[in-house]
Amino acid sequence: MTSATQTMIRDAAVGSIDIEAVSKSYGDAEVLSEVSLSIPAGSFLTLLGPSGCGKTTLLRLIAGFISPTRGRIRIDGRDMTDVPTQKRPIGMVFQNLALFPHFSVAENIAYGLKLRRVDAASIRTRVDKFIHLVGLDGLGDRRIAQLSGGQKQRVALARSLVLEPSILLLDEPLSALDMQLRKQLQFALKDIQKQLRTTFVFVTHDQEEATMISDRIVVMSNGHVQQVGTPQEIYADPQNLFVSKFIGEVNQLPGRVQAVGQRLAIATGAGTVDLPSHVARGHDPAVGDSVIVCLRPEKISIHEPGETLAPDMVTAAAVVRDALVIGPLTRVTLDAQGTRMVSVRMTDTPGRIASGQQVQIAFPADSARVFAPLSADMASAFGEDA
Amino acid sequence: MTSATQTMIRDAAVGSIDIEAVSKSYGDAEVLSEVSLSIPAGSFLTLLGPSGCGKTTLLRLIAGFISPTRGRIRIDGRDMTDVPTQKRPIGMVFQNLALFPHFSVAENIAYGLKLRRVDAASIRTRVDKFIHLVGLDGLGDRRIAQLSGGQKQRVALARSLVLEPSILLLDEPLSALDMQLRKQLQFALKDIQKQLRTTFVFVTHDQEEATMISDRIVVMSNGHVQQVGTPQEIYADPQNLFVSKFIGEVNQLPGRVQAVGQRLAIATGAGTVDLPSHVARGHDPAVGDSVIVCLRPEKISIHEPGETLAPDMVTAAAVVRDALVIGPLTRVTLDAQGTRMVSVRMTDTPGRIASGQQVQIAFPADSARVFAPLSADMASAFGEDA
Amino acid sequence: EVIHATWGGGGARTLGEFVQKPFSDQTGIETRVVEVPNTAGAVRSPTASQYNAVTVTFFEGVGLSGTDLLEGFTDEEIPEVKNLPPEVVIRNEEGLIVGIPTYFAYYGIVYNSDLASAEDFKSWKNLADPKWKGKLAITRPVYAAAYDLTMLAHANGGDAENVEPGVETLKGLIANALTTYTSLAHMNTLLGTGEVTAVPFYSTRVWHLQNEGQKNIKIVIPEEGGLMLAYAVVSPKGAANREETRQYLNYLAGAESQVAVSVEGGGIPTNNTAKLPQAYLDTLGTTREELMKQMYVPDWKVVWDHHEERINMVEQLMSEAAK
Amino acid sequence: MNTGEKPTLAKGLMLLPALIVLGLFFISVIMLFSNAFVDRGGFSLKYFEQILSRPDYHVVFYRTVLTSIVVALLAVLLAYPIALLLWRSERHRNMLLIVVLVPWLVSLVVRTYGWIILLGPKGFLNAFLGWVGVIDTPLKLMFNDTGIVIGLTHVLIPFAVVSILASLLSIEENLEEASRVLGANRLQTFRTIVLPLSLPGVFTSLMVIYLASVGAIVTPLLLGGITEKFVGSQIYQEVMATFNMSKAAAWSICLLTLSFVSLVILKLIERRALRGQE
Amino acid sequence: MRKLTPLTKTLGIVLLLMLPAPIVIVFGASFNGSGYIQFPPDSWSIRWYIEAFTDPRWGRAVLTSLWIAAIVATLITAISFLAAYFTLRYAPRISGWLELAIFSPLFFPHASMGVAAVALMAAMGIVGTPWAIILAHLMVTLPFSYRPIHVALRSVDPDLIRAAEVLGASELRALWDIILPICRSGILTSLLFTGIISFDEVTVTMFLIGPDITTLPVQIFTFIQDDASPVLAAISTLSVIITFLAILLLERVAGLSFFVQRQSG
Ligand SMILES: Nc1ncnc2c1ncn2[C@@H]1O[C@H](COP(=O)(O)OP(=O)(O)OP(=O)(O)O)[C@@H](O)[C@H]1O
Ligand SMILES: Nc1ncnc2c1ncn2[C@@H]1O[C@H](COP(=O)(O)OP(=O)(O)OP(=O)(O)O)[C@@H](O)[C@H]1O
Ligand SMILES: [Mg+2]
Ligand SMILES: [Mg+2]
Repeated sequence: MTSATQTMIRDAAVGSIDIEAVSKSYGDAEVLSEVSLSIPAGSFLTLLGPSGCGKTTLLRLIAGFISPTRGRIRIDGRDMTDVPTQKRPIGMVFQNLALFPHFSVAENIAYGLKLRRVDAASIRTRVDKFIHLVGLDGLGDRRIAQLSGGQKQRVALARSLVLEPSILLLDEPLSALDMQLRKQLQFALKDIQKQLRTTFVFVTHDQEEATMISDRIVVMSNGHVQQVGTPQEIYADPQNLFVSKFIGEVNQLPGRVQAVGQRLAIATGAGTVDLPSHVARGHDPAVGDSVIVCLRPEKISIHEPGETLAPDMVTAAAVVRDALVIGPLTRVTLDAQGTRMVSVRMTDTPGRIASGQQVQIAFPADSARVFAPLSADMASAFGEDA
Repeated sequence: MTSATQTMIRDAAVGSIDIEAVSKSYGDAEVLSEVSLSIPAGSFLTLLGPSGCGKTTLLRLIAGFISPTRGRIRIDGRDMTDVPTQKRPIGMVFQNLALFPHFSVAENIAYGLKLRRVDAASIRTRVDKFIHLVGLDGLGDRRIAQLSGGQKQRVALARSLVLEPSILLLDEPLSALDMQLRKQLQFALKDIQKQLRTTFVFVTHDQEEATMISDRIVVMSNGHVQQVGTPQEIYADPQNLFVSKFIGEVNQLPGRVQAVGQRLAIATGAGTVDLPSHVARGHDPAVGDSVIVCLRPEKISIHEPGETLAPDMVTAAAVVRDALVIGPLTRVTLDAQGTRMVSVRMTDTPGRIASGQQVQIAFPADSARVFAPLSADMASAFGEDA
Repeated sequence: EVIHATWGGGGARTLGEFVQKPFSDQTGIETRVVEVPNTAGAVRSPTASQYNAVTVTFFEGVGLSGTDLLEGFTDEEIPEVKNLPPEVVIRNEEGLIVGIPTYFAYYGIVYNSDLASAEDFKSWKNLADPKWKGKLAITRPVYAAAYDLTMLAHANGGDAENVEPGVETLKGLIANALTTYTSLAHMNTLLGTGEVTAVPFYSTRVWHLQNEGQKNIKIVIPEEGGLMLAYAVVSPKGAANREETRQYLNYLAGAESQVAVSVEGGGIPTNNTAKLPQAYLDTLGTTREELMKQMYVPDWKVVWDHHEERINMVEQLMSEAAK
Repeated sequence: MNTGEKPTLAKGLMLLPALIVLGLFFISVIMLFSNAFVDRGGFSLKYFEQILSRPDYHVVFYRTVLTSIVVALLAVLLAYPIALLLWRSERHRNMLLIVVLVPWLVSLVVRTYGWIILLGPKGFLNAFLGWVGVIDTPLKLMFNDTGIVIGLTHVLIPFAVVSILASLLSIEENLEEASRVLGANRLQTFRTIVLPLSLPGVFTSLMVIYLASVGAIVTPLLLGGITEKFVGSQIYQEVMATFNMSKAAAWSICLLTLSFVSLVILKLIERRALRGQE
Repeated sequence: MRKLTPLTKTLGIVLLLMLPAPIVIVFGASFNGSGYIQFPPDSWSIRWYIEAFTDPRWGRAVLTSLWIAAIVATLITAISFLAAYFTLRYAPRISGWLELAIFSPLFFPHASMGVAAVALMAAMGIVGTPWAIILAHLMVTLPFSYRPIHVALRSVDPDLIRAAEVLGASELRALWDIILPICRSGILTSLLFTGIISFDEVTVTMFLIGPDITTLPVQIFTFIQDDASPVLAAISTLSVIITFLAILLLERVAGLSFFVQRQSG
């Protein structure tokens, strides 16, 4: 993956997408409901959500393979309703790549240029340039069947990019690859996107991938947009329990609200916790409500019993169950009065943690989040029975 | 996943496997070379390695689908050479599960018992017990096609476990699942293994999974065993560059040895580093040798330029390129005199890191490892051209 | 048990009902008809001995007599032979009887009376008249070489030995032919629908079609005569129950069975003592004696000996006609 | 399933029944072929010489091959739209497939008889066309090459439909969409993507239909005219009417040789056309 | 995008409807009142059906054809299953050769095949017995049976049988319990397809019949040598109906997808 030539860097104002209250139904089933989304030109946006939530459907709508039941889609401000696929300024990389098996690598990449009646010499130079860009030098004459998974991936990318679309749609392009290759290509994708300033709309259901690669993430579930934001925003400040659970690991303490006001008092299995009321998200808890208190594992620190902690820390007594070293991180499983909690810390952190050890756990009160429990249809995304 | 009944906890002395100098060739191609391995009864051993390294072949040898070209395999000390598959005390969970699609959940689990002519009443109780053990209560009458991926996984597990084999072979049982479910089942597997004290031989090519789940890991490559050890040992003290790169992320500084003795002086792109000579692994570096200095990202700390550091720290000037927050960890990419380095730290760590910032990086001298470069055939596992 | 193989269709049923049943009633010997698509083929097949008696065309019977495939009987064993015209009794080289002629049909010109009249076919030579272009049909080379060529040779003054005189007329017929017909059913259809006006064809077929209500299909015996086509019954060598078979063959040679079969199937008995019922003679419109006079009986042995080369010749004639 | 598992001898018995059936087939073929070199008890190449020396026999072979080529091309041409139709009607595909399969599996004699009724000078088709007023004199549709071509093509179309459909169905899901995104319209997509990728099915059909047509018996017998002889019908005649097994065997050998040569040529064309496709 | 242009669609439909045309004609002709086959019929009658049902020869031939078809279909399916399983699991390398051998009868002119078969069966002394017909039909149907079974087996996860073995099943037991039920549709396709072929086969069969045995198509063929009454059309119509019902049954129980799966790859 080497530097793109200057000519290919586009005006950053081209390639914006506006999705305005789009719904899509198949028969009675509504698979997208009132989705509104504004994608700035040149950004890397990822659609993230469990299987069947409508990610592919949204891409297909943008590509024009299907039309919205309601709502409209604009590209660079222009209504796309009556623009057929082949006239839209988009490229697409399919999950199964959809490379033409009867063409060579170079022929695949040249196909779109040929359709545009570019002259043979220009085709040759541009194809070569993109073969080089995606790091496939020397493989132009190979048949598709003779390529490895990662190489195919790059051909699919080059085939789309050579047309210099202002928008590139990518439908889980990495899901078929194994871990090593996937990591490698994630960086490559991001590099290329930065170089070319193309708008990337990327689909995945892998949250780690989404976090690594995107400027902004759209978390979807059941045809609804759950949250839009940068990876950090979504990780640090999820707007509901679905997002919280779907992105990263989380400790969940089911509880019942005991008092509301400036602060929330919530009775949980690990004792009553007292939190500033601004930690509630997506709902206004009332006394008696069932709620879930969520804590990211890294917010939970482990201390000697009796150690004095800052006043804004919520504490509880716990017993270490298990400490698992996973590379740089150590994952400590704890038992806080019958509730299982997980804490992570750098493996190098001083202080021995042993199975069975009595400890005090603590977390900053405002690092917790309080959500309403999941509705049944969302719970199913996590394989939970409602 | 609930507690197994007492009766199922086996004598920990049953279920050991000894692989004695086993080789396996297909025609001219040797896919396993002189593999020796001793697997204690009741342990959780993971075979980890890139695609095609021979993991499945080793499992098939243990299961008896194929026979070794040379060497022998013993189970509980008994030579297995002439024992057919169906007589070996093993169970197996296949990568694609291999559930019988025309049987219900209960029928799948009962099949092995039926073959053993267990009476119907006992079959019923034992099947129920294991349905409960893997947390599938109430789903006994479901067709396989009506199950989710994770549920299928559990049926496959129960089907093997109900026969109470002393050894369970698992060939990438989780690779088809998506991240969420995969994490969940990793813990479940480990729990069950602990409860039943069955010997688990688990295959994966996902190093994170291997680290999470195993007592011991066998790293394989090209039909050879590269290293055997606990996850921590393998992460912290890899014996060669292959293992180092394959497990976790690593910064590689190619260099040339300038001096040997009590300490090693190695000239790298980021300056000459001075290391205690015990950090060399797998070879004895001589002056002039090409070597690779490896550093785990979490060993690299970032400091203000000019900050005084402990004397055993190796330091270098660098510029921050990029800082990416991935959940609890922040991944900082740095440019140390033209060499790309990656450092990770907890996202909460105080001190702002901004793109373009001049910093001083440092690592403890004895946290580095010095290896010989990879041979060509191993490099290919990482998609590198030799 | 005596098993008699014959072609499928109506003939088989007639044989069972009007020959075998009375025979069995008289002698107590069980008999059965089986149908095969190709009777001569059955005799030549390695498994012929599963049949006691097989009906073949006279011509094929003659051909078979030169092989070692047929059981021979002496004149004493088949007393009825004395009543048969000697030229239609098939004998092998040793003079043993190997084929019993049962009844005969003849080859005449069959036409659709809506499209032509008997006047049109007074002579076999009329078939070569160009006015019939595309309106006639001809049988396949294998039969055309044996029947049509021989008959046309006779009509032009030749005979079985010297067929050359018939070749020109045959060429004319070929030139006029719309198609070769491959089965009797095929030809029936072509005649019935009027796609073909006339064709050298079998008398029994016409009688049959008329019985079915196709009154417009008629046969004419041209002035040069009709070709007598007797049906012979042979007994494959090695078949079981020789004595019962002998009795059965003798019965087939007798007048009683021949009359019965003829009346049902439109044929004429070969047995000289046969007395046909008047009603049947009326439908024929002639008498047996009258017919016998019009029949041309070639030396089938000679025809058989030249068969392969004449097939080749006819094939080539047909192929040339296409150019 | 390739796993390198080694079978025991007993397991090898599973293959035995199939080998017996195949073995018997090949033995019978050898028995037949050995006839070809025998005449009146001695070794002879008489019938091969006859085939080589008689121009009318050359015509038979030539006609058989030429007609079969026409039939194969025509069948594929007519089958393609049907295959496209079935490919696109996912919901009714099975029903439509029945319409294709039933005629295919119905006895050949029955089907060919249907054509005789349909095609004759007084047949339904001519009567209908005359009634509509399209024609004055009946078209000559039967008892000539036209009849054979119609009959054989009809008999063999279902095979082409099925194998072209198989090829179409194995075209990967998104290829057409990919082509559209890259800027191709419907026609371009068909020409550059769908058509080339369905060629394997087309070639399979060409091959099988050609072979079936070259070896046909019943259709040329029933629908051909006086001179429209096929190699198959000649063999049939030698077997069924003149009992000349030696000649039939010689003709069979020539027919097989011819089929084999044609097959090789077709394979070469296919290799060129499918360059790059697996 | 997933739709055809109306022109292509119409063309496809018209061509499709031509396929059953001759059969419809035969069907119509079977109700013809007069003595020869004709369409459209000049008068209507079911007398040919009455004749078909009252003449015992037809009934006998139908029964014979049916039971021979049943035996042939069962045997050849079992034979193909074992062979396909063995090659797929243990001898994938010979699978190409085996397929070539199995498909070679397809390239052999049928007339010659009948002659070849009769020579062999005669040498074995079984001409005229059902065994000769059955054996010949096995040769004729082998490719048609092997194909769907091979396709079905190939798509079965080979680990299923290993899973059964690890659970303690012998190989035969595993085949019976697991693989057979899973390949059901391929097996049914083979059963019905070969059954239909055997039921309709005439070219080879007519050389092998004997006094005690004849099949329906041979009976039809024999019949038309001598007779052209529309009883033939009636019988043909009945055999079309039998075929149609068999296909319908197949569609119900196994689907028809096996007809449209690629041979390889
Ligand atoms: N053509 C269609 N007809 C009916 N329902 C459809 C159709 N296409 C998709 N759906 C349904 O719409 C929903 C959303 O599908 P979509 O393919 O967009 O999901 P996705 O988020 O891409 O899932 P995945 O991660 O599994 O690819 C699913 O429930 C799916 O079953
Ligand atoms: N039956 C066979 N014949 C020939 N080579 C084989 C056979 N089975 C496996 N191999 C080869 O042996 C090597 C090891 O295969 P194996 O399946 O054990 O790899 P693996 O480590 O399980 O890989 P993966 O992670 O892709 O499953 C591969 O190179 C493979 O191609
Ligand atoms: Mg999708
Ligand atoms: Mg494997």
